[in-house]
Amino acid sequence: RAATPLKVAGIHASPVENAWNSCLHKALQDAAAEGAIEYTFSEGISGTDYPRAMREYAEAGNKLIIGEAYAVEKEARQVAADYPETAFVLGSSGAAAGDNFGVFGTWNHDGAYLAGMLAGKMTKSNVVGSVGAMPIPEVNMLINAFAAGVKAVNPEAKHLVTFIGTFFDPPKAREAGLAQIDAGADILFGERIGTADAAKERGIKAVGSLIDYTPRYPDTVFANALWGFRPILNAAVADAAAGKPVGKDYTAFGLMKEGGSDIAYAKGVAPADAEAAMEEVRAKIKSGAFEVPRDTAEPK
Amino acid sequence: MTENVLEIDGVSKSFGGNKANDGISMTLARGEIVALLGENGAGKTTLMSILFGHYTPDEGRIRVAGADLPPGRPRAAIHAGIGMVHQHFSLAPNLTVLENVMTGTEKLWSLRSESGRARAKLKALAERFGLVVDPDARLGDLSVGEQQRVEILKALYNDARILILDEPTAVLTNLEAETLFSTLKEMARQGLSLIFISHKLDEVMAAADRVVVLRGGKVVAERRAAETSKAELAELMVGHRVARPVREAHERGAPVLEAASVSVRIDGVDRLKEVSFRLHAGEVLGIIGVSGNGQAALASLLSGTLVRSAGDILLYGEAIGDFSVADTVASGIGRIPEDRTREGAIGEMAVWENAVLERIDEPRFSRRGLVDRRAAIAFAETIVRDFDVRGGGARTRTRLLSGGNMQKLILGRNLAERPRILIAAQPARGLDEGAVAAVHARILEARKAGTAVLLISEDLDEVIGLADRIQAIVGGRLSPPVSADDVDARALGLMMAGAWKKEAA
Amino acid sequence: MSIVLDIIASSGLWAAVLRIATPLIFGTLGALLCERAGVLNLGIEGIMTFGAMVGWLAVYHGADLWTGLLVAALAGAVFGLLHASLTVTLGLSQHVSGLGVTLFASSLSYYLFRLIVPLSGSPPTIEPFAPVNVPLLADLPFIGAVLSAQTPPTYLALLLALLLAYVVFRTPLGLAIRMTGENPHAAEAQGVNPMAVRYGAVIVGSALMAVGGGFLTLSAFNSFFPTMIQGRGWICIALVVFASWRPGRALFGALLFAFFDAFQLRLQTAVDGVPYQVFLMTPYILSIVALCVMARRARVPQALMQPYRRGER
Amino acid sequence: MRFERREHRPLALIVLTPLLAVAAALALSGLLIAAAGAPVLEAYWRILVGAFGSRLSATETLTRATPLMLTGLAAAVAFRARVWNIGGEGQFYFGAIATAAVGSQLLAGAPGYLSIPLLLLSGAVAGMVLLIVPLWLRLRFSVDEVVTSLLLNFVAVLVVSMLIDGPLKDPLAFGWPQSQSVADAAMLPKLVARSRLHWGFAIALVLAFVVHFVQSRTVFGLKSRAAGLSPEGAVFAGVPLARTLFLVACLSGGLAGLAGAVEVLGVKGYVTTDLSPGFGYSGIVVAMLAGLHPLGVVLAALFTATMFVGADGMSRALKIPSYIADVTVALSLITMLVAVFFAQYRIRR
Ligand SMILES: Nc1ncnc2c1ncn2[C@@H]1O[C@H](COP(=O)(O)OP(=O)(O)OP(=O)(O)O)[C@@H](O)[C@H]1O
Ligand SMILES: Nc1ncnc2c1ncn2[C@@H]1O[C@H](COP(=O)(O)OP(=O)(O)OP(=O)(O)O)[C@@H](O)[C@H]1O
Ligand SMILES: [Mg+2]
Ligand SMILES: [Mg+2]
Repeated sequence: RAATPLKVAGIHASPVENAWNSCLHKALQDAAAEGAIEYTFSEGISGTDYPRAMREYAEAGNKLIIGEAYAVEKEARQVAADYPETAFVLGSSGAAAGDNFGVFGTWNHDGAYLAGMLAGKMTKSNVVGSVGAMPIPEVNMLINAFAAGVKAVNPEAKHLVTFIGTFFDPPKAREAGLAQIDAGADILFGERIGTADAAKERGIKAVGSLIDYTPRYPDTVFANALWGFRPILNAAVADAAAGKPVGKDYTAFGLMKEGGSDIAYAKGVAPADAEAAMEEVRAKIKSGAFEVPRDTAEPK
Repeated sequence: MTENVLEIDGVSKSFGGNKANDGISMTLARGEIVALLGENGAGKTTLMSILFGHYTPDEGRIRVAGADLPPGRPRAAIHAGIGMVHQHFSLAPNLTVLENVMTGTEKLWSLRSESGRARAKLKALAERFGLVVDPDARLGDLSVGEQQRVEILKALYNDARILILDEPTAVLTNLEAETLFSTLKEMARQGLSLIFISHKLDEVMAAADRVVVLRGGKVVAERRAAETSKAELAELMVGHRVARPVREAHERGAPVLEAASVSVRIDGVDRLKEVSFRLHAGEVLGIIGVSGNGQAALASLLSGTLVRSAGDILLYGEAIGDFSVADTVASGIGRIPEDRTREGAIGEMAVWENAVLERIDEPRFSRRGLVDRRAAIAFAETIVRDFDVRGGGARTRTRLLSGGNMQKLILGRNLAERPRILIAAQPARGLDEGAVAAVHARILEARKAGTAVLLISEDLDEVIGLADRIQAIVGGRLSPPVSADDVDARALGLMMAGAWKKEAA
Repeated sequence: MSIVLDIIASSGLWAAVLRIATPLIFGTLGALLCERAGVLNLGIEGIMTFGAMVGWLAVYHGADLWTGLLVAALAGAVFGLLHASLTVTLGLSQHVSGLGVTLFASSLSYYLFRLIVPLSGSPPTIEPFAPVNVPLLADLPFIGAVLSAQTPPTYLALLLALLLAYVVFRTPLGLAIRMTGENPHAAEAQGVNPMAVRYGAVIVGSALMAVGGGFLTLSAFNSFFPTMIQGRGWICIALVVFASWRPGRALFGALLFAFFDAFQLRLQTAVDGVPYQVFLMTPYILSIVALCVMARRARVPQALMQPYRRGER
Repeated sequence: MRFERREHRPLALIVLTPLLAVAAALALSGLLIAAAGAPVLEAYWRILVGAFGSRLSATETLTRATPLMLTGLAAAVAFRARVWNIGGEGQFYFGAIATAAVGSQLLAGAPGYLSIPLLLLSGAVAGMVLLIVPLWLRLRFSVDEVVTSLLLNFVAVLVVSMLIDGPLKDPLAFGWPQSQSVADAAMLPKLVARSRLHWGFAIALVLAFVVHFVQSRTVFGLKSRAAGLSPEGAVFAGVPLARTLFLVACLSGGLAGLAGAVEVLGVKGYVTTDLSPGFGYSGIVVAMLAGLHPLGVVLAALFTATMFVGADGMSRALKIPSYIADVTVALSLITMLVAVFFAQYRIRR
């Protein structure tokens, strides 16, 4: 281990309240608390300003820059090319580039599939619903995996999908959830925060995504498709600290198989046989014996 | 006279470096009608605005019925029984008459408007003073005369004991003005005290008990109306003798502009119906009419801003088709619009810009789309010099000129070009006696030089003084012409009422 | 077709309509009050943001929910005071000042929020308003189900629309406000102080806007998120125009817009096809159309956006 | 208390008031910086360094000023003719999406000398179209354009969102709603290598002078001012009102559309719905700060960009919440507006 902690900067296009950014932010904060890194961050950085933030952090001597390239894919790679001494590891839909531009995707669909397996057995109305932001690939994949999990145990079940058209409108996500409950859903998968509030209000169960929502909604959210950024971060920090190239795809470190993502659920809420069947698949995923289908098409 | 209800004592007020009121003192007795007279910019409106609390005076005091009036608070003035009818009406066109009258008359925080009681009070007042209007009409739908009645009712509704009227007749016809003054006299008889501002000396002589004359912000004279004359008042106002110029006999030339059965229809309303006239070089043809009968439409048509729907127009003997502003200017037609601040000049622009705007496309003022500033400014400077435009030079913002000087600028930019035809709509409206004389002299000069002048006016004295022949416009139709030498004001009044129609029928 | 009818016949839809409409009703009434006095308040988006933040913060720090709304209102009033100082006293251009207030209020709320509530994990929550049953109303057949899903601020919003309509059209104060918006010179000539009226209207109007923002964090949701106002303020500006400056129609406009939104969320689960953007565009386009139809009748407050300076000509 | 217009403005006042405004804004944001526990004086130093302290910061400041100059000019041109164009944001997006559409579909293979001018033109035209609508509504129905142009901003962004989610969606963006890119050959060359500063800055600067020349020296400039100041007066003087205002709308909308085109061709290469952090709205404030003077717009845009880029960099250097940048800009805009006012008016009791 290096004597001085690695200087790491986080650049968040959204406010860090956004669940996805909060995963990154929390992992980085934890790592900093453990003394593994020195962490500084900027948030709410618009597309116009994002490349400047990258350059400023690079020039300020940060060794690793963590963030998201989605809105600035082209420019971000340009910046990395201009600062070969700095490692950039960003959430991206594209490929890694050069020695110092690494990427990662958000693949917590394994957990969503497993949560779907529980939900499929729990639904009484035989209708479940998902509320997402926009039909972008990573959201689609997640919702499709949840639907697949439901179908796997309950082929009769109906799956409703609503997109609210924005990443930042919890009251609207709540309304979307209520609309699905009105349409008969009795278990909601909340890709967006706000969905579980609808479930809570109507006394039904909900599934969370990315982070563990059970403490926030104790009697409502019984399962979460967790995504841990820490394994990705650790790998990137190790590479950067050792001076190894980071120009690779770190997505796999976030997979369940690698210990990145998982399901967190409250035991005893779902029927015992459902839990058992789910645990069986969970073990198979971890061992590599089963792979959850990755479907990025817009869910129907 | 009995006790003074109002004493103004040493009031001064300046705007920037300009002293609009300079140590003014005057009084008003119960039941008295005082006329306030003065050139444009003499400070009349300023003084009345101070009295009503719109402006705070720099110095001086105002006492109403012996008690000091707190300065700068219209509310206090209203409570003290002062009512004001503004030079530019202060009414809201989107609200009803009743709402306009009731604003501010009740306790602001009371839970309900007592509109029933207000309506009854308004009705009683209207009957008592003969000022009838529909309380529920939308104000914007009323005629100018009716709007003025609302302004007066507003003041009376607040139990005004002192009523101030700032140029109340500027926008009224002679008939409406007469009605107004008989109402005012009735009010004075009932114990109200009145101050009115006017440029029309006839009115002043007829209606006022006493006249106060302002010049340059100071009181220069006070006269009992019975002991003065129009000529003396005019001289006191301007500081030297003024006489309106007289029209000299003079041979007229060939016809230059003819209209044959011209009609104008706008949004389905006939504004002009089969209008015919013939205008000769070197003559002034007067078109008289009561507001709303088509004078404005006729002026706009000949100025190139309205299009006719039927009939022929012959210019210098040749039939012309549609007729744009550029065409009028290019064919030597000068135009003086009836509203100088809206149409005649653009206040925020410099004098030189207003001087050349309508000719800016001519090669002497612009080439390939670029303005030749030097030529334009030189042109404006000639006008300023030749037409005695005071209060600034070519680069002054036009808004800073007084009304009379603005009118001289407009006259100048037309007459400097020696137009063959001049369309002059209400050329002296709102001007003081000195300015009126200057404008009239210019028009007669142009006539002498051979210009054909179409004078559109509601002011009968003006038309009798300037025109060779006169036609009246009534309901969009034009009467046959009469020679100005054969008629008097009474006959013209009958013409404006449409008497000729019966004869024709 | 039957799907559409089913949606419209469900009480859930109408309950959602009222909930979605509530912040819009507050915001629209606030903007309407400002504009009736002749002041366009484009600060609304920022004022709603600040209201959402500060109302939530108060409750998070132990205040009760009503106090939270009150705190939001007071903060809104402060920004109203700022906007009024700029536009009424100084007579600066109203749209520029409004845009400045929006930029200031929203960025300040994010900054203060981050200073006071450093984040780790999901944002902290409060216990929001719960739906209440009003004794007699709750027993009505369909309406009862719709109303019993509402929290107290929604009832407040509905009452406020009626109250504002009454004040504007039936009281001397309302007449003074309307006169100030139509012709401040005339108002002054009648002894009404147009400056004071404009200040009052902008301050109270801004307070209402902030309460609309507060509803989002104290009833519609239980946390504050930066950027969560999501253009609701701009929709209110459009709704004022759509409503031709009448409180009753403003209520109707807000409900109509909320109906589109609630309906869209339900239709999505039933059928797909129309891009969601089309639904979001509807209120803006409807407002423009309404404006064209009304403009001939010229019911826009005539002095809207015109500064009033005493003693200037 | 009353305010009275100054007919003469002493030079000291013209110089001093903006400085006081900046000082006041910095003092106020200093309070907020202190509240975050950061050293205030160092923060001021960091703002300066962040805006001009290095090649990177200086080029970034100029890059960010570029669209502001163009949207500022758009607002200034319109406001001088009393066309209240609040729709700069929508016109910016229309210009951007048109550029991306034409650049990625029609002119994908064209060489730069051909495609760059054509793309700039298509951006400008798209901006014009969006302003002509409210102008037409004003001339036809006498609908006030403040509200209509404001509302069209939201419609425009939604239309862009629909396009980049539909026909113009980039299939290589893995489903993210973003438009296809314009060809590399069509991108504006850089003014400074290894920076983002591109030729759009020079274009904007030149246009400021062109607009100044048009307004102060041409017949069109005179007529458009007349049309704006007094429609009746202009008509009476033979100014073709509809045509003149139409041309003003074309110029204003065109400049705002061009801002979008330049941002796409100079920086991004494609369009997303977060292309503009409110450039259209900031342009209005920039124009007002400049007293609607085209050359003043250049200064005001540089001032705004300096405050933002400087404060943004400062937030990173001192590790305080990055929202301080927007707060500082907002404060300096408000204090500057007040300062401009007091340069024009004096207080009387
Ligand atoms: N608000 C103001 N600001 C600056 N100057 C003013 C203002 N009001 C009046 N003045 C100036 O004060 C002087 C007196 O103006 P005032 O309106 O009192 O004249 P008036 O006698 O009513 O003229 P008119 O007969 O044209 O109505 C003029 O020079 C005018 O330009
Ligand atoms: N846009 C319009 N639509 C319908 N009627 C109109 C319109 N404009 C004017 N009128 C009516 O047509 C008649 C003639 O109007 P016009 O303005 O030509 O008369 P005028 O004598 O010149 O009026 P003024 O002297 O008051 O300007 C009037 O009765 C007027 O009320
Ligand atoms: Mg006067
Ligand atoms: Mg007339």
